[in-house]
Amino acid sequence: MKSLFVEGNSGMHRVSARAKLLVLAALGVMLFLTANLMLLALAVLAAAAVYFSIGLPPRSALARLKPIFLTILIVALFSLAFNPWHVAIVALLRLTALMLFATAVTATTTIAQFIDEITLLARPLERLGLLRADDVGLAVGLVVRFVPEILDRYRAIREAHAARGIKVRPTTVLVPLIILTLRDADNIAAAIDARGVRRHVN
Amino acid sequence: MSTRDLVLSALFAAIIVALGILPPITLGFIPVPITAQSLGVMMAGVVLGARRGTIAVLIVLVLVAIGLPVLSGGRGGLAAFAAPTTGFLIGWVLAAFVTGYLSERLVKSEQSALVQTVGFFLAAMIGGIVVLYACGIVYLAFAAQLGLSKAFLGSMAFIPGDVVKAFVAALVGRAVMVGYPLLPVRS
Amino acid sequence: MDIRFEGAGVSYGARVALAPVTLQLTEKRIGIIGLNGSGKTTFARLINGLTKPSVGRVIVNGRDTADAKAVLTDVGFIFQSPQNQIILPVVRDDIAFGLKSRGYKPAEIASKVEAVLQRFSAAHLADRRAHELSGGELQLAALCSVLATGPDILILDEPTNQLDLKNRGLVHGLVDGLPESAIVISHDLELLTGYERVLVFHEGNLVADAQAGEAIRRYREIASR
Amino acid sequence: MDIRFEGAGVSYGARVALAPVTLQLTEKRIGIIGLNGSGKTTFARLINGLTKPSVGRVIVNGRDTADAKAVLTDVGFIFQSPQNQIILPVVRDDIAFGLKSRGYKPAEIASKVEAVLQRFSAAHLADRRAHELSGGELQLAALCSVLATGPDILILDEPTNQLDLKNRGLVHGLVDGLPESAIVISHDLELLTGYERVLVFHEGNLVADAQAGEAIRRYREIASR
Ligand SMILES: Nc1ncnc2c1ncn2[C@@H]1O[C@H](COP(=O)(O)OP(=O)(O)OP(=O)(O)O)[C@@H](O)[C@H]1O
Ligand SMILES: Nc1ncnc2c1ncn2[C@@H]1O[C@H](COP(=O)(O)OP(=O)(O)OP(=O)(O)O)[C@@H](O)[C@H]1O
Ligand SMILES: O=C(O)CCCC[C@@H]1SC[C@@H]2NC(=O)N[C@@H]21
Ligand SMILES: [Mg+2]
Ligand SMILES: [Mg+2]
Repeated sequence: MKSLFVEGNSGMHRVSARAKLLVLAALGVMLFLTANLMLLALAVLAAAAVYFSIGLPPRSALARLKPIFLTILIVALFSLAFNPWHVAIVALLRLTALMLFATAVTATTTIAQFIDEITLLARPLERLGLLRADDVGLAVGLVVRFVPEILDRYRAIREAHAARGIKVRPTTVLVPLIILTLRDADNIAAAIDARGVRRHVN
Repeated sequence: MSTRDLVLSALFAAIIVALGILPPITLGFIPVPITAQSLGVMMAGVVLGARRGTIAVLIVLVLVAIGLPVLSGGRGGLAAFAAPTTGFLIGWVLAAFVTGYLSERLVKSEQSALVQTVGFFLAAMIGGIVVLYACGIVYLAFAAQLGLSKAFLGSMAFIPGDVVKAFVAALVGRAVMVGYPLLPVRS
Repeated sequence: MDIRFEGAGVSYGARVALAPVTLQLTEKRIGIIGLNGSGKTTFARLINGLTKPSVGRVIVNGRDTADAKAVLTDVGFIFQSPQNQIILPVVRDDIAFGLKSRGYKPAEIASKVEAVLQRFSAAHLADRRAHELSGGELQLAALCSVLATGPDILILDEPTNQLDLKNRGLVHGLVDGLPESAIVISHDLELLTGYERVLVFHEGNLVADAQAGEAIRRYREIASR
Repeated sequence: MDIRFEGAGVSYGARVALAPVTLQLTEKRIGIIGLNGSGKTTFARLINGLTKPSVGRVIVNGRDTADAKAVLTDVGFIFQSPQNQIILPVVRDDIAFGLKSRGYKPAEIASKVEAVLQRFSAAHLADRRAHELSGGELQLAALCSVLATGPDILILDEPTNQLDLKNRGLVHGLVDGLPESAIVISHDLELLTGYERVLVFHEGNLVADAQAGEAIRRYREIASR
């Protein structure tokens, strides 16, 4: 699984992850406090300037925006059909600015930086006894490690269907897939415990 | 949380991610993709129960946030939280919780196969459709300035697919319960 | 059984998994050995059409495996990891499942399931959950599921993996007693003693095709390099 | 190493997985054999505290395993299915993983990782993804991950499962060369030749405790019943 991070040394890369996330959160609130078209258009321009400064080649920079921009655009058109035009434009501008900046943050922050920030956010919860902050990194690692394994197993189960001349149905694939995956979980948990990694837990 | 519960949740998160390999179907007029991943959310609740199911979905959202392309169609990153569909995405957490909670309450091991399947189906319908849509529609109405009634109407296009998913989740839940009993029993 | 490889080989991109092979297999027991990654599983998968040859053809009982469906009813396959092979959670259901999809009626299915359980003295496994079975029991269950549908040729990919001496003996006995033709891939060389024909693969090439004794000697030589 | 079992046994409900055992283990190489389900893994898990005794106590290097945390640093465990043992996606990160939680500084971690890769000539695996490794490579990576933290005793649960003759030879060599004390569970009897002490389990009971030759003879006898 390849991350959406982009190697580089732009201004955005050098800003700390925490600062970027705080600005993004603030932007999320502020954009919804105003309906002024001028201000919102300005926000879009600023976000676009940031996004196109991170050193991504223009073609792939645009490609990255496509999926979400498309949904935003379609919603705006849908909205336009039923609502006064400026309401639709306001929504379009807000979401576009937010998406541009969010994409820029994602592209300039490494997974390790993100995990550090999330771990920090989880510390207060840890004090409440709800979870262990270090588990965040472990859980992310586990998923990245085991997705390919699950896809292999999916392929193997489909082949077993083919070899036995059985038609592939969602339930007959999902049931063995889930059971086998859950059974692995016991072994993996034992391996983690044996290495003494989550030591202050039973 | 025990190591086993953490690993169970993480592996189920991996299953939800794997379901994203199936390409999303985007209906021309609706901005939210039809995705097999919401089936994964229902199954997380049905199979793992409320607590572990919720954590599985939270792990998926963490993966999205840190920039891994784990949503159907290889999407991901913080921008996924700035889309008109974000309400559905966040709603997954509540959906898994409610589906899991109801599964734990409605389904008992001594019931007949039919009753168990119906129990799981109701849990998946209420959690994975009623609760999930409430989150998704309210957010869509607000963030995209669409108005509740239009957001509601637009979302109805998912209903047929999602009812089928709830049904599949119920069958899977019942079969896994027979083959690998796991659901926490509530005392 | 009559299996013909006519210059059949498999490549994945630039990587050759199996160099083209031409041979005919008609013996009742055929062994396949070779190091990890030498092409054994690839060769076997060509026979039931799960893998299609990149070049050449494979003909099983007169039918080209390019049309996999025709071949599947003739060839049963026990996979290297049998736990991936059991599709339904309970053994009895799994055995019935393959029959159902072949269009048998419920009464026929029930009697065929009983017959195969009887044949392998596996009645005690019928109502067990597949995930609780030990390695040897799992192998037995997979065997029942596959043979219930009555294939003419059986392929076993490392059937004694992870088994103890006793279970290994059990599987040896089962395989030896099969009236069906069998092609056995194995790292467990004892299993192949007495086989009149054993193929040795190395780095994607068929490097020996001989009696068990001679073939095993070649294999040991390759392994010690 | 100094391991004492003081009437330690394990039951799951009414089922006895391991009947109470009293013994002391101090030899450098100890083998464990027995049929599937005979209690081998259960016995081994008692040593590192992963399973707690239902009765009695297990004392490792003077510490009761009831306090598992203390024992875990002394005992490394290589599991029966190595594909589930590598926890993080990339081998190097996985090796570092166990060290990080023991509170080493980044520079120390890096040097310890390099050292263990060097020791087993496994540098070529460092940046590989766990998912892509073959069986033999996985076993090697698991060994690096576990030994990086410097345990005093190593337990290997069937380390040559699924390996071909060549990889099996490789693992034999690795185990023989370990300066650490090692407890080896295996169906691969060759691996245990020359061991001065081999325990044989049968249906949850320790039925023999002898030199390799004698123990293997007992095991064969049990398996042939
Ligand atoms: N789908 C695939 N894509 C790419 N390479 C493949 C694929 N399947 C097999 N290979 C490669 O082809 C070669 C032969 O593989 P094969 O599975 O036939 O080996 P094998 O002899 O059965 O080994 P083992 O004893 O480990 O089961 C290997 O190098 C393997 O990595
Ligand atoms: N968590 C558990 N709950 C119930 N029974 C268990 C549990 N773990 C092990 N057992 C049972 O205890 C017995 C001993 O199991 P153990 O895993 O120690 O066998 P083993 O000798 O390692 O076998 P193998 O060679 O197949 O690995 C078996 O009958 C097994 O089914
Ligand atoms: O961006 C994403 O992939 C998450 C969007 C969530 C899609 C919702 S979930 C409920 C409804 N049913 C579907 O098939 N899609 C939407
Ligand atoms: Mg193979
Ligand atoms: Mg064991």
